Amino acid sequence: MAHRRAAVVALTILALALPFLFAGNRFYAFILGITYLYILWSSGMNLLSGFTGLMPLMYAGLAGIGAYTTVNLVMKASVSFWLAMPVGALAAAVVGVVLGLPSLRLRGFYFTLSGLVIQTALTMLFVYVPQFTAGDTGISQIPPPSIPLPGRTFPLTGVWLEETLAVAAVLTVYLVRWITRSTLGTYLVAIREDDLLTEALGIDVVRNRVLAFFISSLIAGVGGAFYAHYMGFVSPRSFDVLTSLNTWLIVGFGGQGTILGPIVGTLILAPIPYLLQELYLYKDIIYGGLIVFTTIFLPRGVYGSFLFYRRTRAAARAAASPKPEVARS
Amino acid sequence: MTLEAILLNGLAVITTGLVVGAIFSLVAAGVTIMYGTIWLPNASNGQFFMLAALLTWSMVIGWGLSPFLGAAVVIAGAIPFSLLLEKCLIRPFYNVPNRNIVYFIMTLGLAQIFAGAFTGTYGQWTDNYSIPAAWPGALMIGPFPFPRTRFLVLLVSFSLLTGLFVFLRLHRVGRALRAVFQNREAAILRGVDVRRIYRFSFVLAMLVITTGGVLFAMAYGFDLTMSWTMAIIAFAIMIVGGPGSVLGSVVIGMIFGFTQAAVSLFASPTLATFSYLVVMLIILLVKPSGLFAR
Amino acid sequence: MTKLLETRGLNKSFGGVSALKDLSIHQDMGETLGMIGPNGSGKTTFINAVTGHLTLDGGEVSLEGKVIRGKRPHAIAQAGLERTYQAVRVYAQLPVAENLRVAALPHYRRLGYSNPLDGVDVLLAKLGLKPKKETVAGSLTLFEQRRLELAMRLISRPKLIMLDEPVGGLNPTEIREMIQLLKDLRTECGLFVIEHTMKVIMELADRVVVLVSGEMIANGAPVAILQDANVIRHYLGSIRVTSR
Amino acid sequence: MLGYDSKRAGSRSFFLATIILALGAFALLLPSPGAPAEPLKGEPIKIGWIAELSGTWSFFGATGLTAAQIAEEEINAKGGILGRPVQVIPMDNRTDPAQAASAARMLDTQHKVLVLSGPTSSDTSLAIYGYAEQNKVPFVVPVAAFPRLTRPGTQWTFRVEPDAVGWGYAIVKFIEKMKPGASLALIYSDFALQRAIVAGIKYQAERSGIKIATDIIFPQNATDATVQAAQVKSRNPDFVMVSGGGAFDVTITNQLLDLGIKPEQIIHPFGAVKMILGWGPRSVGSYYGTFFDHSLGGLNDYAQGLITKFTERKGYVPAYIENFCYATVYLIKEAVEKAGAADRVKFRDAVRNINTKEITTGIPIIFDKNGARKEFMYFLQMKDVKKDIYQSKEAFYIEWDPEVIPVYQLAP
Repeated sequence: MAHRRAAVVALTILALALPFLFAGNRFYAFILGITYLYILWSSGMNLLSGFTGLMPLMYAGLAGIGAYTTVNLVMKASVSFWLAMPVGALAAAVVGVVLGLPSLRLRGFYFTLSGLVIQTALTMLFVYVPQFTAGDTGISQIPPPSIPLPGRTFPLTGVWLEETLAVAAVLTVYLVRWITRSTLGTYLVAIREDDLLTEALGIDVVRNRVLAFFISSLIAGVGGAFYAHYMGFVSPRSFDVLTSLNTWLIVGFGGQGTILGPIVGTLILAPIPYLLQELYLYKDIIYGGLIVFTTIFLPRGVYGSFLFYRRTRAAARAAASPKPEVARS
Repeated sequence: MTLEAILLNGLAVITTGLVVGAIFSLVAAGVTIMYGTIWLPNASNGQFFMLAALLTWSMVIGWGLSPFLGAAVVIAGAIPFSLLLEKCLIRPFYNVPNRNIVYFIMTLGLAQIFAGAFTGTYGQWTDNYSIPAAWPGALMIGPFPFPRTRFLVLLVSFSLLTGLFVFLRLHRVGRALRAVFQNREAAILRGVDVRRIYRFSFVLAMLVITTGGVLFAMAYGFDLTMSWTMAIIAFAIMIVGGPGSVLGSVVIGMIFGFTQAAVSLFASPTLATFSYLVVMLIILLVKPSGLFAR
Repeated sequence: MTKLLETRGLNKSFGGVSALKDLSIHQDMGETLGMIGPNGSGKTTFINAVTGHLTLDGGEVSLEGKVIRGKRPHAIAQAGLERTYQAVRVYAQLPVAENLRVAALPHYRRLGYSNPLDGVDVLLAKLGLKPKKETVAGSLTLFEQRRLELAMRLISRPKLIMLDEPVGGLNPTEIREMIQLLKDLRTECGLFVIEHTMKVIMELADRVVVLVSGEMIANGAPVAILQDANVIRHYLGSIRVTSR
Repeated sequence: MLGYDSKRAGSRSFFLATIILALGAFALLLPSPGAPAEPLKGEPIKIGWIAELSGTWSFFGATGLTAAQIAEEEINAKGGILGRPVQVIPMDNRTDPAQAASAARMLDTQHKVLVLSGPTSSDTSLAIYGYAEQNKVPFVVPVAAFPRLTRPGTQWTFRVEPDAVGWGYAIVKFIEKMKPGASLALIYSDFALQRAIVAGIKYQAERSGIKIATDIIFPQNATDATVQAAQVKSRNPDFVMVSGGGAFDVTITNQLLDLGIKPEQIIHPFGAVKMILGWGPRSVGSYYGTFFDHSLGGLNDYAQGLITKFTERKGYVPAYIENFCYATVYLIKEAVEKAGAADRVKFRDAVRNINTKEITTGIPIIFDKNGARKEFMYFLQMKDVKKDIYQSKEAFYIEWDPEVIPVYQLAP
């Protein structure tokens, strides 16, 4: 599929170029930055909710752990962001794995529910350990990351910060894409479809689930770290259940279990709160309406429905012609 | 502490435990009925609770109705409202596989819509809502003055819970409802019209939740943060008590009420709130079906 | 000589009710073992227990002399003991080829293949699923799904497949085909068959074990079993000997 | 995504209809944002007004914005600032600090505002504070009392409202005056603001010989306070400092009264108009701290104008929150005129060196090197409460220097 590869390359280049195209207007550049953050987050969550069939409602909490760990290391221990961020991500990943363990016992909805509980607990935790989080007043004046060059350090401000986010987002999408095409990806889908059968076929369900949680939480943590140092501010409210739901909605709206789905979802949903500033009284209603609308009309999400439509058409053709061609997602 | 002081604190704990517990139990009962029969985990229960409370407030403060009349109007209004909801949003998914997740997400969306509507309307008018005592004055229990209104709330909620109990145990429809709790397929085989039961139990549950909201508005001052708190508490009680078990929701609701009341005598209330979540998580892991699950 | 499968004193009880009472069964190399018994006599429990889907209260299980008891299901499957389910189980959302790819992935390296889908076409051809290769499994007929299920096991070259009612829900013609198919398989790997349809047992099994409420009440050649008074009293009396 | 085919979800058009209807219904309920003033000629001087316009505490944002817009209209009616119109650009922060931070960025980068203002709560203010200090945007905080907003080293932020630790100081001074050596019970919700107030109270209590009878803290979103009220009662203190989060404040108050605590014993650290109305007739006789109240004596024309105009629009009288928002806009006006140009640095310096009087109350406005204001506080006693109006009487007034107590150590 040559044209496909070409499209992927083109998209990548565009994604990396956009920050410079938007450099003129800091406002749109900022929205772009947020969009990259959510592409990163939603792709990470998609690995669980889409490909593994588990809806991790504690996702924002994990991002929070990544963020707070990084911020504390940078601001208190004055560690370089580039060393602190991996530590934060790792912390998030470990916690994510631990909090993911219920999924080995709890099926489907009960796991979702436990996620809700865990998320609430984490948010409370952030509020009530002020020595790390400054409580509900939050941590402000978080410095932007900087690159240590020989002689001097080059602070990533303005366009360079967005560019960093762009790179991070692109890498994440590629990572997720690579995983879903790897053996692990196949296993995750198999587990989602029928975990008993998968186990009976000789595939270690527990190991693969844990792996999925690890990677997904890692991404959450990375996103959290970038979020903190991009916004320059974090508070427990930045990582509450609504953030989890936002991220999930983006994935669901775009199309779970597809690579492009979360990206499409982000491009449509992430900028809304910023572009609809004047409609502040209606934002929540519009937002909630979108959720209801999605569940009712687009159970597969925007891009997902498109793929579904294409696949069913292909299947119809397959039924007709002896040499069928199957659309792959 | 003097004997009187001890008596005072003791009575305070008991009455508070009862009132708070009763209201928690009511809402949780509504949520648990919904989940038990329809398999609908209503994430917007807190908002419905809120809606009831706010409307009662409007009736009394805005329209100057007597609290009792206002309450009656709101509760009556809940019936057509819930019938409409059922028709538009709930019924279409009755045959959808793993509809509980679908419902969960949809009701989360619903919660957002209501939250937005509340802040856009009531949120512009005031930051705290409280209605004058429906039955002013207090009953003296020893040294402890127990406000009449809250005594009334206690009576109503308890009689409601008992009524709910008797209904589910004895009445024909109630039995059918419980049959659906226990085993949907079996119920169908025994010729129960499941869809009718679904609709009925949705309305019933909504009524219970609404009443909970109304009673809360009568007993306490409240604000818009209450909705999410209530939603989480109701879920917590349902999880611990066991989805579909009204008994469970009552028992656990009471326990929640009393811990919230008593803990501040011994530990920090903050600790208590946190401990709910932990307990809930453990229960989820050890016995996902809940303590009182049939 | 080492047995293909050997269980010693298996015990399993659910809340006091014992489903398996120290059950000792063995299956020789190249032998096809059948298991019959009334509903709830513990046949499926036996498979679940042996393949690690259930934790045993007591007893030993060994495959070709190697102890497999206590291993997790996936490990047992990789050791070469696979099972099918009473209700057919395939990845309904995925195409046939993908189903097989999933089934092959954990094993193909061990089998010295470079690509998980090596040899799939041959297999599909043998099972008459070739034209369906790209079809979504959910849209296959039950019989096709049963064969796909089988293919998903065979692709990992197991030592023994435990079949839980392989012809459940099939019509007489299909049953005949299925029996033929299984007969041909006997050369490739050991088969352990649970069935209510005596026809299948009679034609396939070299030996039959009769289970009643978790206990083995008879064990011998199919023909002998048919005459066994004990068996007739407990079981055969209750069912029609012909296929449904 | 949810594993079912939408077709099974019944008739689509019907749903669409219902949803649109539902949204429409809500839309009708919603009031539209306040109308902007008719513009003068010339590039307007922009004030970025980041407020709690939606979310949990949208009431405060809305009420504050109205007051600010009244000031905006008055100024523009009287020829604007330096002949240019002033424009208050409202920006919602959803009562969420993270949103506040990005709102600040939007106003800075998109609208190129001269100065940021508007937040009515400490955590949103702190979020904006971070942005303002980092990006060198002047930030005048109308209503947020957390000391950290003016911690030493602050360059670009100025706080018009006295800080919460100071309130604690003032409360103790007030009690000292009423009954030297009195005992005081503390009962409050676990929010940053309340913690700061209590820190101030405890610090000053030691020095003024006021005994802390008991110290009861509630988690956020608690529902009932009877037990804690009983605890307070059984310690029978002379005074009770009550400060719950949101409506819980009313609940605590009522339950204290239920248990026979006298209104005269109750002191609320601050009294926003709806809170006072919420406490209701039962609380007549109790005290509350404030910085402006319509029932204060000797109010000037600006104050009267604010009260009448505001009451016309909102149906209730303005209190200190509304006043601070109103006065802040005028303060900014004066500073710009002193600076002589809409330039951020010039403006910042002008505010630093400003020495003026609050437009409504005539109380001096002088900022110290950290941008903290010379502090003051009124204590009023409730005399009468009706449905939308109340009357109170001044009981105590005190002024003090921000660092008379170590506020920044007490509330880091």
